[in-house]
Order: sequence, then structure tokens, then C-alpha cells
Amino acid sequence: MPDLSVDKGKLQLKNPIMTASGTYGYNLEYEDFTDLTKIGAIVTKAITLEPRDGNRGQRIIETECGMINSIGLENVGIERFLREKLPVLNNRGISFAVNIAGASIDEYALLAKKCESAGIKMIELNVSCPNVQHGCLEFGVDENILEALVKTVREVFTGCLIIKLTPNVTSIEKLGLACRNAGADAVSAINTIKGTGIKLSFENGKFKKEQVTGGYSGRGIKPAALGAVLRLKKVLDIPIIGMGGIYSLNDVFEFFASGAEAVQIGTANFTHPDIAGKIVSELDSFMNNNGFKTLDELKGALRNE
Amino acid sequence: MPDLSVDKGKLQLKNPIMTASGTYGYNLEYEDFTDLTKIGAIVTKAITLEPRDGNRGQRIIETECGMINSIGLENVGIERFLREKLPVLNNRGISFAVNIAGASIDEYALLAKKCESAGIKMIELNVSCPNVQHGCLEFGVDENILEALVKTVREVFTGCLIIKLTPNVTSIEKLGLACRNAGADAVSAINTIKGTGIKLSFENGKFKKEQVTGGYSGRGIKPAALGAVLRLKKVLDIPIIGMGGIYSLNDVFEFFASGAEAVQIGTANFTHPDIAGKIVSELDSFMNNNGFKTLDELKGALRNE
Amino acid sequence: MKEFKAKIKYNKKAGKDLYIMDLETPGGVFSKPGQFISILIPDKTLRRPLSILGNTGDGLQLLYKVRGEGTKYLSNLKSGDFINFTGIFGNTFAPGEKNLLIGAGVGLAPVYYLKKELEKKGVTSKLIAGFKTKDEIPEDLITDIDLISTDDGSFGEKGSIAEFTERCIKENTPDTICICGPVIVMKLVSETAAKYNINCQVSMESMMGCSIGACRGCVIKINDNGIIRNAAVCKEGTIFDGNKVFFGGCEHA
Amino acid sequence: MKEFKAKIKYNKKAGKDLYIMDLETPGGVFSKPGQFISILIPDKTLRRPLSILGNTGDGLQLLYKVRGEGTKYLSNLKSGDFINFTGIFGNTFAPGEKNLLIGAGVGLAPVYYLKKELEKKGVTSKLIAGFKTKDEIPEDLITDIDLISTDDGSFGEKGSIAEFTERCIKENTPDTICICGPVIVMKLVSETAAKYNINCQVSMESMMGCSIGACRGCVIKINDNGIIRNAAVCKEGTIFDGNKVFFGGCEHA
Ligand SMILES: Cc1cc2nc3c(=O)[nH]c(=O)nc-3n(C[C@H](O)[C@H](O)[C@H](O)COP(=O)(O)OP(=O)(O)OC[C@H]3O[C@@H](n4cnc5c(N)ncnc54)[C@H](O)[C@@H]3O)c2cc1C
Ligand SMILES: Cc1cc2nc3c(=O)[nH]c(=O)nc-3n(C[C@H](O)[C@H](O)[C@H](O)COP(=O)(O)OP(=O)(O)OC[C@H]3O[C@@H](n4cnc5c(N)ncnc54)[C@H](O)[C@@H]3O)c2cc1C
Ligand SMILES: Cc1cc2nc3c(=O)[nH]c(=O)nc-3n(C[C@H](O)[C@H](O)[C@H](O)COP(=O)(O)O)c2cc1C
Ligand SMILES: Cc1cc2nc3c(=O)[nH]c(=O)nc-3n(C[C@H](O)[C@H](O)[C@H](O)COP(=O)(O)O)c2cc1C
Ligand code: FES
Ligand code: FES
Repeated sequence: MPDLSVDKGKLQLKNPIMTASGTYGYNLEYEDFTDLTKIGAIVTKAITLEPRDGNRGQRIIETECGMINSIGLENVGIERFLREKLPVLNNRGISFAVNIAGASIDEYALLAKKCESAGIKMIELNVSCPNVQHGCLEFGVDENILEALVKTVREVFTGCLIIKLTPNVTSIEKLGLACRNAGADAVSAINTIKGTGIKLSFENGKFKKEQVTGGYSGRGIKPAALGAVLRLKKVLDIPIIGMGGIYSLNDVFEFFASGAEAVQIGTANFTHPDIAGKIVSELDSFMNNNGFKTLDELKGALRNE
Repeated sequence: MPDLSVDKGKLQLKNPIMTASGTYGYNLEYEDFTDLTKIGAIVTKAITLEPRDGNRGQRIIETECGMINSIGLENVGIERFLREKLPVLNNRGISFAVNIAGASIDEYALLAKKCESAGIKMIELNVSCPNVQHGCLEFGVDENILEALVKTVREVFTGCLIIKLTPNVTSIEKLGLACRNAGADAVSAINTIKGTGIKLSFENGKFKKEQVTGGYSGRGIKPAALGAVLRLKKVLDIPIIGMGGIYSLNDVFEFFASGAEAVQIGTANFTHPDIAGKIVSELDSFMNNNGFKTLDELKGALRNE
Repeated sequence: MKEFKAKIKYNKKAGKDLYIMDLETPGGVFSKPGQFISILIPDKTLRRPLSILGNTGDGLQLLYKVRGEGTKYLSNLKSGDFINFTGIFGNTFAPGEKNLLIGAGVGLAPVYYLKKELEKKGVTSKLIAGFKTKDEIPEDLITDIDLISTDDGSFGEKGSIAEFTERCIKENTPDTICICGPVIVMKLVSETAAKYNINCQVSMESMMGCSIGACRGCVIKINDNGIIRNAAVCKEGTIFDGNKVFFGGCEHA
Repeated sequence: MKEFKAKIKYNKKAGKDLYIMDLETPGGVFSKPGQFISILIPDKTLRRPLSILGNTGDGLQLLYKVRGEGTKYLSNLKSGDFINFTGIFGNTFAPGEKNLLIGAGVGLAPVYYLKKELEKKGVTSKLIAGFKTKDEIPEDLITDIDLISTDDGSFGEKGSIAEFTERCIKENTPDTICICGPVIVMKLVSETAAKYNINCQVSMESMMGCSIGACRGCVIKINDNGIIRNAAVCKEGTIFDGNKVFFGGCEHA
């Protein structure tokens, strides 16, 4: 039996297949479709200090090669998460990371502290949120602010600290380095790409328009995601968790080839609610059938040719 | 007969359908497929001061929703362009813009001066080239450098000056504003998105890998392109030329709806070498059949609902 | 909830751009009126939600209109072809003793299903349906509809179905209205129902991502006893109390 | 150059994953051995280039191997279906008086076409072809091939076709070799040809964007009388002097 585990510093996973924040709910949403305990880790929806309603109006739209979402961080807030959702994750033995989002460095620190106290072993910082302190730029676009943010969180959180990077920057490398310098255990990449989806129709002499501006995800972002992972891999010595448009084991291999140690599946869950568990099985069979004993062996084969 | 012309300051086009740099050659490459004189303007391959060989190795790869290219600015150089290619464009009555690329501000200025002397009426600055003076960052990613660049070129070029923006930045708005402040007549957006395409196969126990890192273009980048045009439109009072994944008149409409005054067709030329002329005809028929007398009328209908 | 691979028994034209599909679901599936399934369309990023028109024990029926690529794809499928769907999703109607069921366009599907179920149980109901024009009426279902209106008068009464609601309320004195159709129609009917103090249940539409309550892509605003909050159409709905829904906040329908 | 909509006369299996397609090109198209066409595959960003196997006046023939989605799509087409292709692209071979033609795998197509043309003109030529294994040999064309080798010896001579080149040079004393196949085979044969001072023309492959010389996506490095420069495979090639090509610089074949 091949060993699928990921063992890279504090990033400890039973296998490298995770599910991406915002696409997998808080805990049991997909349990009818796949065995959640088989998944490397599910990442919860972004959790904020207070419950949030998110954005108004149409929130998603399909595009030719993916979709746009503008959910706007709707969530139940950390208190209700800890009270209602966390026990279920723990009781069912589901591996997970909590994705947290704050409006200030203090808020991130407070969220992380609460996670630490609740015994949570892995958090992912969503740094694509508007930074209220610094003129509504996102935290994730300025390496100095990001480094300060990660340092502060690092001081209060002892578990595996993952920073989720946004691709909407001039240099993702600088941001990755800032995370590493501040003591992050891993980075994940990429969050959604800024984009707009428009659906036009023309009837009875008039245009009808559906339009959503927000984050672009799905198949169409995979090349940008692979590129980001490759660039990060060149400068980082901490593990990278890759994501963006993963729909198959072959896609997972492309991320491994680019330098990812683990991956997350997002949009694909919507069409294939059983995909995470299925890819774990496929990876296991592939390694088994082809004599790869460990993940590192497989990754080595993918990276060197 | 509807009036398809674009009349926005110095941006004067017989119709809004242009073809994108790097995909349409220098002049007559597509003449067997479409009537080149019908096209709003063809944009030449990027021209540099000296001829360039471009990148080695595999230069293009297909991805699920587009392609990656790493041509690396191969071109015949400005002298040969002016001597061999330009007279043909002029003699055939083909509307065109010359896309130029330099390694320093002086080089851009010199290229622009040569275009001015040669009577060229429209140039597009490709600012996604490595900036040798400033540590190999691209010109197009720093608003101060970009503003200086555009100012300098503006001093020597009196025709329509278009700056082609790269999407690989934190704030495309700032770069658009820098162009406007420096006296650009229009911006075009977007150039390709940084990306990597990988093609894996597994045979006889070994992985084979084709991999190209470069610029991502085609269908899959349309949401990012529409988003960029929308963001630019919010801050700019000069015309925006939109591009990225245009394959149909409906796509053109989406760009109009987002604020573009004209569009460029790039990757679609590879599968549909007659597409530019075809879309001009379709636009004409559509306006004719539905009572739109001018482009502005059509754009108004698309923008307000 | 499950992922199903279902064989198409038939997929027949029922009007202009209108189809009725019968799916073989071996062993049967349990469903209730108002519930829906989400169909996988090859290469598309989102599944396509369709209401259930009927459940024959060994099969589910759908009524759908061709709008874009997804429904076009479905319309080209033949008997014997397979589709992949997930479901069964959503809540169901809570009918009263005397029910007025209203369908507008393909919104007919869930209320038609409801009518059939009520008939089985011997509960009184009247089904009325409105269409833009004659072509849009699914022929096979006509005999089960008590009143049909068309906007252009090409069949049945002339006018919007919303206009006939008041008349039907007076004639039938229902205690409950169940309606599915365009937002504007449901809004008007809800207002009329409120005027007569009749319980009105509306079946909402929204763009769906996951269909299972995980993505919050489909939420609408509802007034939940004075508290204005989000409700996921896919999970808490699709059926809501017409008085509680902010129809304006739902741009997409 | 033109865009063609061609009807498929037949599309038949010619070996394992191997097909011969006959296209009706009304009015005929003019083509020469070594030239190629580029086929539109729905939803794909790049066309798929295929060499011409033959030209019967009213039709073009192709020989192709299923490698990925594009060729898979082609293999599923039936007589009467249409494909869209652009062409005719590329240069042609410049044969001598006595020619040795070499095809490896599906590289057989252009040299097979050349052989037929030379036969018509009464020019001497010998066609040899190499395959990995028996399954890969297009049955219909076997009788026209003078020597066949397979890597595993399952048909004809055992070994790489490159190994038999020297023997054929000695036996046939050709003045010209024309070859199409994997880069490694063309490289070896070019070296052998150089040793015997024989003109050797190689047909190169490369990823193609535009196929018409506009995008520079397909260039390879050649040594043009001492000047090392780029040459577009689609326009200046696909056929080059084997001595001038840097086979190493062409990672993709
Ligand atoms: C709960 C629910 C039940 C429905 N029941 C029926 C039914 O019984 N019969 C019927 O004909 N139609 C029904 N619809 C509408 C149906 O889902 C759309 O017509 C269909 O998805 C269109 O897909 P398309 O690919 O043909 O068109 P597209 O061109 O992709 O879309 C056309 C329009 O359909 C809607 N649509 C597309 N994808 C989705 C999605 N994932 N979620 C919600 N809406 C979408 C959007 O408004 C879009 O503008 C229902 C919708 C919902 C939400
Ligand atoms: C000038 C030329 C002539 C050719 N003639 C023949 C022939 O006669 N018979 C035959 O079987 N094959 C021929 N090929 C190879 C053929 O083009 C590929 O096998 C085909 O494109 C594969 O497409 P796919 O979608 O099936 O596979 P994919 O999975 O898309 O690609 C498989 C491989 O095919 C090659 N390929 C894909 N797209 C292109 C492209 N646009 N340009 C060049 N190569 C590409 C790449 O190496 C790729 O890795 C020729 C190639 C060239 C360049
Ligand atoms: C509907 C939706 C909601 C999302 N919400 C979040 C979120 O709350 N926090 C976060 O870090 N990322 C969020 N994401 C981004 C995904 O986690 C992921 O980074 C992105 O979608 C790219 O992966 P994919 O292409 O596999 O979907 C969301 C994505 C989608 C589609
Ligand atoms: C093969 C190729 C070469 C390109 N070369 C250039 C270039 O030389 N200069 C430039 O400004 N843009 C270049 N581009 C970018 C295109 O002009 C265009 O901005 C981009 O491809 C997005 O449009 P599309 O999706 O319609 O192709 C190139 C694109 C491709 C595909
Ligand atoms: S569609 Fe995802 S929550 Fe309703
Ligand atoms: S494929 Fe474009 S130049 Fe050859």
C-alpha cells in the first residue's frame, strides 16, 4: 500500500487532496456524496469574527471556462462556528483547516487565538479581504502589511499556519517570501482571479444583461495557477498547496509537477460532489499500480521529467 | 447603412474591430482568408530596434481554455519593417497600428520617432517587456516608470498613441491613469496573463512532460479581460480598446458593455483566420437589422441595461 | 442526496422549445412536489437545476424549455441516452385544504406535480396556468389545467395569469396559493393573496452553484419574523412564504 | 490558402489507433507531397496539422494516429460528416533522380504521397518504413512499401528503420533521401546521409499556432549557410535540408 501522506514540517496530511474554502461548506455538506474522512483536509468557508451577510444581488454566473462568484464572505461568524460546526468535524474525525478572514490585523489575531484555544490544528488565512486599516486595499497585495499580519498571527497560533495568496498582484513571489519570513508553515495558491462574467441576450429590440463581478475560478484559471505555483516554488522553501481548476488526477499531477506538495479542489465540487474522495482513490491506485511508494517519489518523477 | 466608425479623440477607426499584435503578422499574412481593408486596424507584431530571435525551445502549448505562448518578441526590427512591410500596408490601404517594444525609455522614444518620420498614424506601446534599466521588471507594472515612458514617447509622436496594459499587476487602474496623465490617446487591455501549460503523459512507467511558461490567451482569459476593462472604465476618460478571448460578435458586445470603444481579436485568428472581417460584417448587419445608427447608440444600449 | 445516472425513457417535444423528459431511476427515488434535481452538462461549470414534474415510482419526469446550451444539449438527447443528475434537492409545498395552484411558463412543472399528488390524497385544488402564447403550452398537460391564459390571447383567456388570480380567489375561495413562475408574477400574486389574507407559497429561482447549501451562491433575502436574513434557495427553499420574500432583492429570475 | 469545408468520403481504421480519412474537396485542390492541412476541432484553441497522404483530384487523403482529443474526435467522424480545414500549407520535397524515401510511424504519409507522385513521373524511388510494432502499420499501404521494419520484429525486418538506411543506401545508391518521422530518427538518417554525401530532406514537426507564418510559434533553428536563424516550420518548411537543421533545438516532436 503506497504512502499518500504529506509530511512537510507542520503541514501533516493523510493525503494531499484537500477541498477549497467557500466551495465545501463548514463540515458535512458533502457527506451524502463522498466519505469525508478520506479527504486530506477540508477547508471551511471563510470565518469572520462577526456573522456576515455577504453581498446582495446575483452572486454567481457561469462563464465559458469557469465561473465568477461574489459571495462576499457570508458566514456564521467564529462563535457559532466553534459552537455548532467544529464539534461535528471533531466527532466525525474529519481532517480540516479553518479559513479565517479579518478586517484588521487585530481581528486576524483574535480569530487565530480563538482557533488555538479551541484546539484547531490548521488554519488558512484568507488575505484577499479588504484591509479597512489601510484604505481598503487587500491585505494580500502588500508584502509589508502581509508580513506584519502573518507575524502577529504566528505569535498566537502554534498549529499549521497556511497563508492563501491572491494572484491579483504584480509579484506573488514577494508575497510568498513575506509569509515565509514571518513564519508561515505553508502558502496556498491561488485564490480567485478578479473577473467579470456577462450574459447578454437581445430580445424584442432590447438587450438583457446578467453581470457578476468578483472572483474567477474553475478550469480557465489553471494555467495562471500553475504559473503562480512554479514561480513560488522558485523562491520558497516552505510547502505550497496548489489550486485552481483541478478536475482530475492529471490536473493534480500538473500541480505536483509545478512544485505543489498538496492541492485543493474548489469549483469542481459543484459539478462533481464526489470528486475529492474519488481522486484520493485514483491517486492510491495509480501509485499502487505503478510502484510509487511515497508521494515524494511520485513528485520527483513529475518534476524531473 | 449604419455608421461603424470610432471617433474618440485621436482614436479614429472605420470600425471597432482590430486584430491583436503577435497574432496577425506584419501585413498580408491573412489576406487569403479575409479582406484586410475591411478591418478597423491590424496591429503588427511587436517591433524592436534591432531584429530579435525570440525564445528557444517549444514556444506554444494548448491548454483546456486557451494557449500559452512564449515567442519572446521575435521580429525583423524596425528598419526592415519600415523598408519591407510598411510600404505594403500603405499601398494596399490597410489600416494599422504598429506595436513597438523597447528595452529602455530611449529605445521606445527612438522607435516612436522613426514611426513618426515614416508617417505612421497609430502606435501601440507594448510595455510588458523586461525593463533593462530598472532591474528587469516590466515597464508596465510601475506607474511612475510607465508615466515617464509615455511622456517621453508623447513628445516625439503626434499620432494616436495607445498603451497596451498588462493584467499582471496589483492595480491596472493606476497604470491606466499614469498613461492618461502622460498624454496617451487610448489604452488597450489586456495583454496575456502569466501562465503555464503542462501536458503530461505516462507511458511505460515514465512521465513525459511538455511545458511552456509564458502568456496565457484565448477564451479562458475573457472574464479577467472584461473585469480589467470595467475597472479601467471607472477611472479613465480616454478610450479603452478591449481584448482577451474574443471569438464572436457577442463577445465584442460584452466588451462594449464593459466600456470598450474598440476591440482586438488575437488567438481566435488561429482557428478562424477570417474572423475579423466576418465580425465586421456581422456587426454591420446587426446594427442595420436592429436600427442602431451609430456605434455609440449600440454601446449606450449595452451599457445601460 | 445522491448522484444518479439515469436512462432517458423518452424526451419528447411538448411545444415550441419545450420538452418533457422521462428518466428511468432504477429502484425509484423519493421526491415531493417543489423539489428539484441538478443535471450535469458536459464541460459546463455549473449543473442545471430543473424542477420535478412528476414521479412515477420508477422514474422522474421533467418539463423544460430550451434557453441556452445546457437545455439545448438536453433537448438533443434520445431515448436510451444517459444523464447524470444530483438530487433530490429543496423543500416542498405545504398545501392547505383548498388550494389554488398557479404556474407561469415552465413554472408549471412543480405545481402540476403538486396537483397530481393532491388528487391522490383527495385534497381540493385548482390549477391555473399562464403562458406568453399558445406555442408555450405543453400540450400533454393541457387537460389537467383548469384555466389557461395567454398574454396574446392565442389560447384560453387573454392576459397575464396574475390578472386571473383575483377572479379565481373569488370563485374558489382557496386557503392556500402555491405558485411558480417569473418573479414579477409571483410578486403580484403574493400581493393579491395578502389582500385576501390567503397563505401564498412561492417557488423561487436563483443561480445555483452547489445545490446543497454549501456555497451560498443562491441566497435571497427573506424577512424571517422581522429579522431580515439570507436564505439559500437550494436548501431552505425553493419554496418560501410569499410574504417573507424580498422579490426586488432577487435580480435573477 | 483557403478555408475548406470538406465532406468525409470515408474514415476507416487502418491499424491500431490508426485511420485513413478521405475528404471530398469539390473542384479539387492543388497540393504537393510534404504539404499539410490544419483541421478545426470544435472548442479547441489550436487547429491540428496533418500531412497529406494523397490527392485524388476531387479529394485529399490523410493518415492519422489517435493521440489526444483532437484526433480522437476525428476518428469518431463518419462518412458524410464535414470537417473544416485550412491549407494547403508548407513547401514540398525536392526529389533527385534516384530517391530513397523513409517514413517512420505516421511520418509515412508525406513520403507515401511523394512515392506515388514520383511513380507518375517515372522517377526512381524506393520507399522504406519503420514502425514500433505490427499494429502500427497501415494495412492498406503495405503493398507500396519496399521494406518494412518493426522495432519488435513483429513484421518485416527487426530494428529501427534508421539501422536499415545504410544498407539501403548501399543497395540503391540514391542521390536523395526524403524522410519524415520522429526527430531522433531523422537526425540519425541525416548523419548517415551526410556520411555518404547524399542530399537529405527532412520533414519537421512543431507546435503550430497560425500555420501561415504569422505567429512564429513553430520556428526551429537552422544553419542557413553559416547564419543561424529561425525558420517557421509551417511556411519555410516543413521540409528542410537535414544538414541545416538543429535537431536538438527542437524539443517537440
Ligand atoms: C430551482 C430551479 C428549478 C428550475 N426548474 C425548471 C424547470 O422545471 N423547467 C425549466 O425549463 N427551467 C427550470 N429552471 C431554469 C433552468 O435551470 C434554466 O433554464 C437552465 O439552467 C438554463 O440552462 P442553459 O444552459 O440552457 O442556459 P444558459 O444560457 O446557461 O442560461 C440561461 C439562463 O438560465 C439560468 N441558469 C443557468 N444556469 C443556472 C444554474 N446553475 N442555476 C440557476 N439558473 C441557471 C440563468 O438565469 C441563465 O441566464 C429552474 C431553475 C431553478 C433555479
Ligand atoms: C506539419 C505536421 C504534420 C503532421 N502530420 C501528421 C500526420 O500526417 N498524421 C498524424 O497522425 N499526425 C501528424 N502530425 C501530428 C498531429 O498534428 C498531432 O498528432 C495532433 O495534432 C494531435 O492532436 P490531438 O488533439 O489528438 O492530441 P493532443 O493531446 O492535443 O496533442 C498530442 C500531441 O500532438 C501534438 N500537437 C497537438 N496540437 C498540435 C498543433 N497545433 N501543432 C502541432 N502539433 C500538435 C503535440 O506534440 C501534442 O503533445 C503532424 C504534425 C505536424 C506539425
Ligand atoms: C463560490 C466560491 C466561494 C469561495 N469562497 C472562498 C472563501 O470564503 N475563502 C477563500 O479563501 N477562498 C474562497 N474561494 C476560492 C477557492 O477556495 C479557490 O481558491 C478558487 O476557487 C480556485 O480554485 P478552483 O478553481 O478549484 O475553484 C471561493 C471560491 C468559490 C468558487
Ligand atoms: C502568439 C501570440 C503572440 C503575441 N505577441 C504579442 C506581441 O508581440 N505584442 C503584444 O503587445 N501582444 C502580443 N500578444 C498578445 C495579444 O496581442 C493579446 O493581447 C492577447 O493574446 C489577448 O487576446 P486574445 O485572447 O484574443 O488572444 C501575443 C499573443 C499571442 C497568442
Ligand atoms: S447553490 Fe450553493 S448554497 Fe445554494
Ligand atoms: S504556426 Fe504560426 S508561424 Fe508557423
